[in-house]
Amino acid sequence: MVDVQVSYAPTDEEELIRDTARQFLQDRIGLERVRELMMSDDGFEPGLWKEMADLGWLGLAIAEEHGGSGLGPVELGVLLEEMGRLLTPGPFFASAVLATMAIQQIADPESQKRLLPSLAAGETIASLAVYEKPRGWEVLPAATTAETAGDGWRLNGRKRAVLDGHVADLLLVVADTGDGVGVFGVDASADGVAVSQETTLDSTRRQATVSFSGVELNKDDRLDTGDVPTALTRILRMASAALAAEQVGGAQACMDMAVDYAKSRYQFGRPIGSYQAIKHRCANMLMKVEHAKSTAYHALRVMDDSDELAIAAPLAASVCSEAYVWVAGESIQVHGGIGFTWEHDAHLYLKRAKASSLLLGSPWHQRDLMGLALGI
Amino acid sequence: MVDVQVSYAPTDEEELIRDTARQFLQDRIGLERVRELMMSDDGFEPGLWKEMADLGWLGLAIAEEHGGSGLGPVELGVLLEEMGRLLTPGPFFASAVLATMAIQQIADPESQKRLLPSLAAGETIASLAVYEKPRGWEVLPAATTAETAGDGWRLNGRKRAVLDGHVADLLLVVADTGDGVGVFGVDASADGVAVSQETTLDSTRRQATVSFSGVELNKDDRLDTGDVPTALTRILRMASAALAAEQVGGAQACMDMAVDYAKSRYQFGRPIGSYQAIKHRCANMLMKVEHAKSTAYHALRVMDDSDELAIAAPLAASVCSEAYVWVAGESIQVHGGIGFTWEHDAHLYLKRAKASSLLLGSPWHQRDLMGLALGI
Amino acid sequence: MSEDRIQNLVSELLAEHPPETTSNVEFWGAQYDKGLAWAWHPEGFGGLGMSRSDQTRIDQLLVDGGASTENRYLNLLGIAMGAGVLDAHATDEQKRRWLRPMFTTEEIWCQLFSEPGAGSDVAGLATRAVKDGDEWVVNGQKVWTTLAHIAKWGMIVTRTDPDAPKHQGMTYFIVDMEASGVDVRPLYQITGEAEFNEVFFNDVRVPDENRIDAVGAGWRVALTTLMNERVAIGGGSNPRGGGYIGQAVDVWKETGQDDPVLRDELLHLWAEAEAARLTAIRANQMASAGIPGPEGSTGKLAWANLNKEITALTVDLLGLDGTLYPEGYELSRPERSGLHEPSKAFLRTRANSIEGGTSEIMLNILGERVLGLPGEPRVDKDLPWAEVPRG
Amino acid sequence: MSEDRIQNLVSELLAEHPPETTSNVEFWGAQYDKGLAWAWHPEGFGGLGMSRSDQTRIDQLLVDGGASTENRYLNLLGIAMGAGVLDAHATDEQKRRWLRPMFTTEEIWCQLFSEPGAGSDVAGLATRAVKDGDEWVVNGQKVWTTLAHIAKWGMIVTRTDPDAPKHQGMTYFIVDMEASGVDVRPLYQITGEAEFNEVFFNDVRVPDENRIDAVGAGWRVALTTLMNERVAIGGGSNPRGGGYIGQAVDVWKETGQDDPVLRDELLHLWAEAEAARLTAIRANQMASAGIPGPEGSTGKLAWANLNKEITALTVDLLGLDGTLYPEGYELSRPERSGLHEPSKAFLRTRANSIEGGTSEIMLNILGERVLGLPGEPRVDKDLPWAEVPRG
Repeated sequence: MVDVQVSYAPTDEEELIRDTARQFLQDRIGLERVRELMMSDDGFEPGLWKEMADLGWLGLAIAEEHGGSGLGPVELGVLLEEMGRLLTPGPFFASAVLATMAIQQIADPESQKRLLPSLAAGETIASLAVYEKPRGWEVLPAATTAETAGDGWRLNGRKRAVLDGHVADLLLVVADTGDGVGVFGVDASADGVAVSQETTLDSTRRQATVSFSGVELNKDDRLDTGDVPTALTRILRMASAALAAEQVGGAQACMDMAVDYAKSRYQFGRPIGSYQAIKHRCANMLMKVEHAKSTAYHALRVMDDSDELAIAAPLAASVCSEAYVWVAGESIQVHGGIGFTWEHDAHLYLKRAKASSLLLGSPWHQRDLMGLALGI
Repeated sequence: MVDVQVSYAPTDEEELIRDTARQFLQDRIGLERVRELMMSDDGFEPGLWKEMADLGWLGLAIAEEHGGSGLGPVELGVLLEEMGRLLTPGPFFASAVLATMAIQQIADPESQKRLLPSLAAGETIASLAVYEKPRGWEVLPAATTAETAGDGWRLNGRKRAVLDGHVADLLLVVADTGDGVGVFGVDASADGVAVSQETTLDSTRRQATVSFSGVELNKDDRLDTGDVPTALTRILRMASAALAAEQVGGAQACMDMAVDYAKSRYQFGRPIGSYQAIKHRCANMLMKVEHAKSTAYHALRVMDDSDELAIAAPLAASVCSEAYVWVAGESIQVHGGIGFTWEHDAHLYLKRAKASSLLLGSPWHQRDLMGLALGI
Repeated sequence: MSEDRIQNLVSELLAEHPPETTSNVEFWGAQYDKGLAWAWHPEGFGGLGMSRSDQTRIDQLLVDGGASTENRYLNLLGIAMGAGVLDAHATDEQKRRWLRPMFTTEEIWCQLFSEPGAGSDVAGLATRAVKDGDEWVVNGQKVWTTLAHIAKWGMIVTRTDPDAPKHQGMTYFIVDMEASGVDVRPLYQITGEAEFNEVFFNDVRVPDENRIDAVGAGWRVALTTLMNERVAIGGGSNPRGGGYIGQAVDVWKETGQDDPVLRDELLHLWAEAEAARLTAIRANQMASAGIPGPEGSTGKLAWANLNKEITALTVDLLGLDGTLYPEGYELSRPERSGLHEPSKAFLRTRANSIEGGTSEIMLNILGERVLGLPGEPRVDKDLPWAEVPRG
Repeated sequence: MSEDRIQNLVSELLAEHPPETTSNVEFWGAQYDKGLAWAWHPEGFGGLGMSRSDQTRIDQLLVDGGASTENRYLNLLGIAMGAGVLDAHATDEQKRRWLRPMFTTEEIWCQLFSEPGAGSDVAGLATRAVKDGDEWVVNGQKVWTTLAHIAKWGMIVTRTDPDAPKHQGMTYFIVDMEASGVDVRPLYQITGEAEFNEVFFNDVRVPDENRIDAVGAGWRVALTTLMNERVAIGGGSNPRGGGYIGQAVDVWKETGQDDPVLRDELLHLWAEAEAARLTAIRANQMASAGIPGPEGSTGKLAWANLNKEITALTVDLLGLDGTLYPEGYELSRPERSGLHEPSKAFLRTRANSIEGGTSEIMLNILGERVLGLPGEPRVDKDLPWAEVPRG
């Protein structure tokens, strides 16, 4: 089996991005503010979105010719790790990661030129509408249909788990054209588009169910070029790797929280961190977090090697998902009663962890994909 | 789902059997002696076998009319639990449990009358020859064939994992007759029977591979009556429940060993049992052992209720197998370096535990059977 | 005590106060007066000096006779724990004052032990009570108090001598939850629901006649309370396939799944749950047969782990739908309910390994009390409470 | 130090002592004399005052030049640990006496630390050394000693002052394993093989000139030894899919299985193993980049768990055949080997969480040294060693 060698030591630029991001997020959207947004109707703050655009975050991984910063997945991962650390709410992952990757991977040059700049500028919020079934993460075949109507298309169907679909302007819809599968850019405000927000386990990342009944589309609303199924597989792998970075940040935050508490909380005249039951649990957290980091960092660094990504992405997804869920749960246990209260932040991470582990494919689903890539 | 109610509190008779067995085994075949037999060629001591016969153990579950004590599976379980506690070697499980159950469940009255008394008396050692494949525990269809020859049969084939087959006088062979499956009593010394002992992970319970080439059998060497496949399923369930009792005894011994060591072994000026890492591990051993007991005791008490046994037997097999393997392994860890030496007894239990967990169906195989019975 | 006498007394009660035409409160009052409330209590205090098992028979007969025994749930902490405390430690005056309205549910009881700084280490509690004339002045905060918002009386342990070693300087009172200075606030949990309260005490005056047992005897009384609690919790023995494992199986079947990996996980947990269930049944049988054993001590620990794993798997079985939270989060007081729907159950059960004794404490207890393993070196035992490090 | 100089020195060595026509021992001697053995040692002691990384380059050049560096394995404990100890603590006479024959493998070294009563608590060791004229008389027992049966020299830590606190009363010696009174016996393991020895010392006389560092400085010297050990063990980084996970995958494929439950378990372990492997690689990269981090500290713990789980699954994959033990048990000395066959590997790896630091100790180290969590109360620290409870 080939052994893909990459460098994991962070560059100065990555460190700079990390420090800036951590500082900005902490000041601008700390957990206090996250709680407010969490309880709000749409969990979205336009002002913050604008600032992210100005910081160049929304176009971080978009080519400069399309108004982005032209940076890569590694830098994007740093940003996501910091956002995961503070549970940053809003459609960043949906629009600046998932939808942006989708357009970059699947859309023809014309469409990219048309769409990417407004995504980078934060003028358009996009989301990928690809899932239809309540369980299982296979995205094809699509039951949603796009039939030719005049020189355009007519769209019918229903998509679920559309991330932050309730605030999306542009929906990237995967549909069966009768002659293969296509991807269509749909204006969320168009006639026949009905967006209903769902209540989610993780209130810091919303979802919508979107139905399309006879939505009229122009010819050039069809965005795809090339082999769509292959591109979709690739997009979901890339997104899984990106999500893994976010999960790493969350897991790290849970561990830090637990370790700090274990040092300061006394019972029976001793810090609880001096008891092996707590100490060893924290040590295992450390091991899982470090393992998770290794898989996420690796996946982000092999995004351009599709053979390696086919292994590295599901590897990172399964390892980071399980690590985050475990660390978040054990962190509550270390905190004891207080960790179980609404006022404490521990549960916010558990909810994010559990929901994230089922978003793009459960750990066992990802392992199955990994096995296929490994020939096991 | 029906809730089968049985009584678990031991009767005075069971307690008596337990005390007698523990005393006899400790005095007569303690671990010192077990080690000698373990390293011997056939791991079998005829003298001990004779004594077990005299104690009525070999016929414990055989009807009095056939020279047995006419006791039931519960009493048999008590005996097996005590044997498991001391890793008693020899063909007791193979002959007095598995083969005896097989004859009782599958053989016609005539054959039972002919065979059971000599098993009860210890004059005949029998073993069930049913497995053919290196993995998977399905016993049918059988590749071994019995074709009619004159008014008798001619047997051809190969069986593996024949427990203590190297000391068996009588082999109970499952074979395809061309007209359904039959069970044949084969004299191990007959022409065409080749018995070769295998080296086993657990030296205290041996196995043989037995091949049959043109073995001539009389008409009445065919023992079965009624529905053989159903009977075989039932026999293996009963045997699994019995093995579970033996596993419980072994797990209990490992836990006792670990707890005693944790009290007497000092490091850093404290008994290691005062450290939570060790204390909590021992507490978890306790929980697993108690859970294992509950499933084994339940299965032994519902042997006559085939619907309940279909759930209770694989339940006990999977729970007791996993509990024993886990406790035996953790016991070694609690003992540290010494637990890993040949001179210490801890490893003897680990080997018995691991081998037993794969003998009549691995935990996941048993869970699969349980699921089928549960409609899951 | 003879079957007949119990039979007669119950028939009498049912005849004199036909359940269908008698209010529950009135019936429970009459039941108390007849000594059929806590049969093992002395006469005049809701009992007849019978045995605890007699009471089980009485309750059965009452249920058969159409009477309600719901008071045992409505006033659980009072009837299951408070009564035991009063029976063991209170004066006759105190018993007369409190037992009857407790049994009739006219006065609901709650328990005030845990504090923000005293969780597993309850004996480290800091709520102070200072003698002032023939009253005590209580200041401090208690947490995880169920029913406090509807309770009339609270069983509270306080620190009366900070200079004594932690286990010695405590005193136990029955505090009027309606007294001025008592502030009860809902304590919202991970689910957004408030099953519990936090209770603040600001210069709350408690008459000395509400003191239970001697000054400084608080820990002994507290242990009686906790003992009765363990009895109350016990091993909730569902029928086979009941509880959350049953819910998981239902979800598996309703969603018509066939993933063999998830099936094995489900069966694995089903097996573990059934093993724990059989263990609880076996433990009860051994206990009633008078055969002491460790079977009974593992239930709390086992079910905490199992409930957490089972509900987590159930959410996984829902797949993509497992990311949803149908009920939504609203800060509210829950109405008493059975099983939660899967995603709420997943969240709620995270507390099972914390509430009523953390799993770490349960493991210590199993290791030390059941297996006889040595305790850890204690740095707080003989120090004056005030000098125990608290970070 | 400049590439050129290293290049030149190595070329010189290879020219003067062509590997193909020179015995290994002779070559290694010449390598030592040239200062190319431990480049960071001072001149005259096998080094040239260069850096450790220089040595890595030297070894690479030697291998390219066809020379053998196998001595580093044949005399691992000497060259990896003993040399570091001598470099840090020994007198020049001692270095001159021991370093060269160590490097040439003419004298094999072993390490004598663990004792039956001192496992995780090495500093609790009881082997006594008593001064007698200018000799020391050693009595006691050491265990888990690799190579002792072929070693000439042993690094031994002894108790010289039982009345001092445990960490203070120790002294470190180099003991002649061929001296009278030294009794080396094979220590057979769970597999029936003896990779280790137990060594008994009965009135063994050790000249004071074999003492390393000051009397009572034994623990400090021992720590140097263990530090070098950690470096030596490190994170054995197999290629992807190598080691026991590779064996498990091979068994899966060779046996042509398709059970989805076992497949997921295999993939689960494959993922965990790959995560640990990537972590080791990342740790090495961060270390060479001079970025300190915790990545490097988890390897021993992770691989102990993984090897145990992977080999257990591999036996399960064999199914009924997993109950067999093809090699059979015979008490024997193993020949150095790579991977064991599955069932032996299952047994052998049980020790991975015990040898070289138990997993419990590793977890303590991660918790305390890496995460900064507080230690436990110590009952043995300041007591005279003789008074420390040992049960």
